[in-house]
Amino acid sequence: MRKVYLDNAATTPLLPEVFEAMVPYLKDMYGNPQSLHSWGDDAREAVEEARGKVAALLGADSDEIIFTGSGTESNNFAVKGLAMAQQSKGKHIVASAIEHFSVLHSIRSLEKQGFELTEVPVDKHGLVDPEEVARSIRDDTVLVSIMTANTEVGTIQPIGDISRVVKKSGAIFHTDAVAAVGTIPVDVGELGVDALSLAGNQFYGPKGVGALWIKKGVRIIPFLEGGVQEGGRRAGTENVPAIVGLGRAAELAGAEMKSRIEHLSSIRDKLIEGLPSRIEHSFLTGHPTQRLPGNASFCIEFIEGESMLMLLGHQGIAAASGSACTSRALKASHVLLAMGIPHEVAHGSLLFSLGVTNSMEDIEYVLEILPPIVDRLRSMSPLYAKYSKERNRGN
Amino acid sequence: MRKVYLDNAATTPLLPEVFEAMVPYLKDMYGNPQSLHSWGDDAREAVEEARGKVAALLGADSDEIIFTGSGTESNNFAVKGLAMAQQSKGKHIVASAIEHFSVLHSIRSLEKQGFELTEVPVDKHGLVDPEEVARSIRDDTVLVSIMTANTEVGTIQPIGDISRVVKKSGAIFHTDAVAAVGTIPVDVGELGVDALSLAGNQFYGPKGVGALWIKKGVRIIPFLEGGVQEGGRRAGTENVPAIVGLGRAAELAGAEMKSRIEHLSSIRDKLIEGLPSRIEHSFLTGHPTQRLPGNASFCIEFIEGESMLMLLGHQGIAAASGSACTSRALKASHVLLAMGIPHEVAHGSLLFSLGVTNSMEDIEYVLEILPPIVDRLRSMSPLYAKYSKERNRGN
Amino acid sequence: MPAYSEKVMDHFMNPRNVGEIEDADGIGEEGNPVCGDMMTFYIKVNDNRLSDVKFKTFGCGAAIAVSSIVSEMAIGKTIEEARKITPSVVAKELGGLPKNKYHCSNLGAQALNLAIDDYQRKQGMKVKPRKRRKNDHE
Amino acid sequence: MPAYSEKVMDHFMNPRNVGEIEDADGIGEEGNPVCGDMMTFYIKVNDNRLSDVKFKTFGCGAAIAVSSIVSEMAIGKTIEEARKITPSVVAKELGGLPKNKYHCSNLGAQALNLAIDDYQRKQGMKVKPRKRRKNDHE
Ligand SMILES: Cc1ncc(COP(=O)(O)O)c(C=O)c1O
Ligand SMILES: Cc1ncc(COP(=O)(O)O)c(C=O)c1O
Repeated sequence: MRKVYLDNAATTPLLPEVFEAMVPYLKDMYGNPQSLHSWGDDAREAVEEARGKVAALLGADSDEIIFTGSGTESNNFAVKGLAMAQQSKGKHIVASAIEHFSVLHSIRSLEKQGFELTEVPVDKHGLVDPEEVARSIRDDTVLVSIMTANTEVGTIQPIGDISRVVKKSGAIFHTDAVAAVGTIPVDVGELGVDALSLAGNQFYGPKGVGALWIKKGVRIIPFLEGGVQEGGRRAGTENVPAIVGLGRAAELAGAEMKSRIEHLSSIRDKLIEGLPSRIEHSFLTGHPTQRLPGNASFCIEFIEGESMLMLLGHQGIAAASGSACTSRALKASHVLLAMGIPHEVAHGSLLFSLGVTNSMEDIEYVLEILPPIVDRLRSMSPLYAKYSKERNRGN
Repeated sequence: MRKVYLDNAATTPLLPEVFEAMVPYLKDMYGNPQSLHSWGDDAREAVEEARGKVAALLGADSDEIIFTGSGTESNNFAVKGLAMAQQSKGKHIVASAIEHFSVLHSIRSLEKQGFELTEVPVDKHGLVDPEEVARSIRDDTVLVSIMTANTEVGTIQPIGDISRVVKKSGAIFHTDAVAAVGTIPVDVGELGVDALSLAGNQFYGPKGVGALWIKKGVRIIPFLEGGVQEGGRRAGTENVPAIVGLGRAAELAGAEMKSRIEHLSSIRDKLIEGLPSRIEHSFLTGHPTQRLPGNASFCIEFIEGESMLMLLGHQGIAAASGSACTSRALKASHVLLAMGIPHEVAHGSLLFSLGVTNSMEDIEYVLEILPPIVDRLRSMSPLYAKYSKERNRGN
Repeated sequence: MPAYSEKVMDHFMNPRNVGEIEDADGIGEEGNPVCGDMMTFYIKVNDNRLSDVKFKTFGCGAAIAVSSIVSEMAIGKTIEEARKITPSVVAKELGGLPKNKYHCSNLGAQALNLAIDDYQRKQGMKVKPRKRRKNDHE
Repeated sequence: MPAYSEKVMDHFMNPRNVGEIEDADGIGEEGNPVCGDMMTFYIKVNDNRLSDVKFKTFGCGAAIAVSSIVSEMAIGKTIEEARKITPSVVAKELGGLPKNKYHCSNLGAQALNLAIDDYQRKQGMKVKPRKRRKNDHE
C-alpha cells in the first residue's frame, strides 16, 4: 500500500542529514557540556555551534538563544517567565484566541496568581487585527503573546504590524513561532518582537528540543531551576544530540527555505484547488494567501473528522482533524470555533500538512482517495440525508 | 594517549544497545504519539512499551510513570507540583541540605510564594538522620524531599526509614533518585515514597529524558502546561526516541544490575583503597560503605580541584571536582560544606565516577598518574609549603 | 488510529444495516451534531419482534461501530429483549471501547430505545418521554 | 577544560619562576584558601630593578597561569615599571581570561604589588596599607 504522510504539523520526519549530525553525539561524544575535560569540551563546542546556527536562522545573536526541551516548554517559559519578571508593572496579558494551548494554559495558570487575560478575537480567516490588539492593551498590560503562524489553519499573522502597536505600550511582545520557524522566513529584527519560541520537530529536526529567543536586555524568570546551564536561565543537562540536530536542521532550513517554499506551495495549491472542486460542501479554512506553504486545511460538511482519518489511514494516508472526537478532551478545535465555524462543521475538519518528503503524486493520491471516502460517510450521515431531502424539496 | 572517562556522574555514555533501540524512531518511525494514523500508532506503542519497562525497573505501575525532559524537570515538577497541590493544607517543606539544586532552587522559588523550608543537616558522611527529619516536620509540613543517593559523594540515604517517619505526618514524600535509579536497586514500594525522580543519562540512557514516578492517587499540579500528553500531566510532544532509549536502558539496568554493581564496586574499592595510601593528606568523602557502587570521591589537601582536573585531562583522564573554581558560581560544593568539610579542603575535591565501560586498568592508570600531579601542584602550593615548614619545625 | 478493538474496526469498516426504512414503525434520534455525533435508528416491528433495524450515524469510528452492532444485536429480538441492549452490553459486545468513547455506546442504546418508544407510542402505549442529551456547547 | 587561551594553557602547563626566595627583599601574599585561591610572591631587588621574582600559588589553572606571567613580566623591570602591571595588562598578555576568572588576574597583580610594598617598607618608605581581599565565605 502507498503510504503518504501528510501530518507534518504534528511532527516532521527527521532529515537524514540531521540524523547523521546527531549520531556522533549519541555515540562517542557523550560528554556533559559542563564538564572540565575533553568530552565536555567536545559537547560544549557542539552546543555553541548549534546555538550559532539557530541564531543565524533568526537573524539573532547566539547569546540570545536559550535551548529548551520543546515548543511547549519554550511557551511556558516565555509566558510565565516574562509575566513574572514584569509583574510589578502590571498583571494584564493580551493573547489571541487561537494561541496554542501551551500559551493559553500557561496564561490560565497565571490567572490563578492574579493576572488577567484579554483574548483578541480573529476574523473568519484566523487573522488578528493589529487594531484589536491596540484596543486590548491597557496601562497595566505587561505581556502580549500572538503566534506567528497557526499550525491548524496555516494563517500567518502580521506580526510586524502588531509589534508596532505593542511597542507603543511598553509591553513585552512574545510570539509563538513554533509553526513558522524553519518553514517561512523569520527574522526577529523584522518582526520586532522581544521573545520568540521555536521547536525542532516542526522543521525536520529532532523531537525533545526547542529554543526561546529572547532579546538582549529583556528580563525573564527561569522556569526550569537548578544548575547553571544556558547562562543560568534554563537548568538541566543539555540534550546535546538533540541540540546538535536542531542546529543542523536550522542550517538546512536556511539554505533550502526558498526551494522548500516553492515546492510546498505548488503541491499545496494543487490540493487547495483540487479538493473543494471534487468534493461538494467542503471549503478551505484559514487565510487563502497568508498561509503556511505546507498547510491545506478544510472542513468537509455533514461528516466527522475521526472517521475520515480512519478511512484515509486504511488507505495509507496520514492526516489530522480538529474534530471533537479526535481530541482527548472531546472538544472541537478552539481555533476553528474562534474563526466562527459552527461546531457541527468544525467536527468535519481535515488537515493535510505537507512536508519536504511529499510529492505531487501524494496529492494526486489524496484527491483520488478522499472523494469516495466522503461519499461513503455521507451515505451514512443523517445530517447529509436531511440536507439532501431539504434540497430535493426545495427543487 | 589512553583516554579514561571517570565522570559518569556528569553523564554516562549511551550504551550501543540503547542507541540501536532509538534508531528506528530517529528514522522511519517518526510519528507523533497523539496522531490518529499508523505513524502515530507506532510511536504511541513504543512510548507505552518504554513506560512499562521503566515501571518494571521501579516495581511500579505503568500509569504511574510520567515522562519528562530531564532529572531537573522531574524535580521541578515534583517539588513545585506537589507543594502547590497541597498548599491548602500547609506551606512548609523539609529537604536535606545536600539536595541537588534542581530541588533546592525549586523550593527557593516556592519561598517567594509563602512556603517555608527547613533544611535537614547531614553528618560527616553525608547521611540524613531520620530522627532529624522527624524533628523538622511540623503540622503544616506538606512535602518532604530527600534524595535517594548523592551524586557528588555517593552516600545512599536510608529512604525506607525516613519514609516511615514521614508517613506518620501525612506529608507527601518525594525522593530525587536521579543518581540511584538504574545504578542500585530502587523499588518504590520498599522505599515507601509518594514520588520519585529519575533521569536517563544517569544509567546509560539518553540525555533529554527523565521520568517522575508518582503514586496512584497522589495529586500534582502540572508544570509544563498545554496539550493532553502524559494523561494531561505533562504537555509537549513526546520525545519518542529518547523515551524508547530510556525504556531500553531501564530494561538493561534491571537485567545487568547485579553484575554491574559487582564490577563497579570492585574497581571502585581498588581506587578507594589505593588513592589515600598513595597520596598523603587525602581522604574519601561520603559514606565508607553506604555509597553508590561507582562513586569514589576524595579531598586532596593543599591543592585545588580545577588544576588537578586540567593535569588529569592532559593525560586523558576525565574526572570532576566540587571546588569553587570548577563551578560557574565560584562556590565550593554545598554538599561537601554541609558535611563539615572546610572550604579550603573542599576546594581540593576530586570525584571519580565509574561506569560500566571502565576497567581495573583504568583505575590502575589513575593510581599511576595522579600522585605525580598532586606532587607537582603541592610543590607550587603556598599552603603546602606552610604546612611542611610547620611540620619540620614540629619535628 | 484510536485504540479500537478488532471488532470495532470490523464494524466501522463494514457497518451492517446502514440506511433508512421508508415505512419505519419507529424512529429514534439521539445525539447532536454540535457535540460531534448523532444517530438515527429506524425499526420495523413484526409480531412484537424487530424484524428490521437500520441506522444513519454522524460521528466518530466508535459511533459508527456502535450503531452497527446495536442494529445487528437488535434484529430478530423481541421488544423486551431489545430493551436489554444497554450501553455496557454494547461496549462488551464490541470488545471494549476507549474510555473517552463510552458515551458512544450510550448514544447507540439510547437511539434504539427511542425508536422503540416511538413505535410503542404509535401503538397507543403511554411512554414516558426521555431526557434528551443536552448540548453542552451552547 | 575551562575556555582558556593557548597562552594560559602554556603558562599553566609550564609555569615560570615557581618557588620561594629564601632571602627575598619583599614578600606579598594575596587571596585566601577559603576562597579557593592564594598567591605568595617573592621578589629580589637590585638597583631599583626586580632581579628575581618567584611565586607559589594555590588555585585554579588561571591563578597559576596568572602568577607565572606576572612573574615573567616583572623580572627585569624597575619598581616603577612593575607597578604598571595591572590586572587588565595581565589578562591582555594572557590572550584574555574567561569572565569568571578575571579575579585571578587581580590577585596576581595585587600580590606582586604587595611584595613591592613590603620591599619599600623595609627600605623605610611610607607605604599605605592596602585593603586585603575580604573572605566572603565567612
Ligand atoms: C503553534 C504551536 N505552538 C506550540 C506547540 C507545542 O509544541 P510541542 O508539542 O512540540 O511542545 C505546537 C505544537 O504543534 C504548535 O503548533
Ligand atoms: C541527584 C541529582 N538530581 C538531579 C540532577 C539533575 O539532572 P539533569 O541535570 O540531568 O537534569 C542531577 C544531575 O546530575 C543529580 O545528580
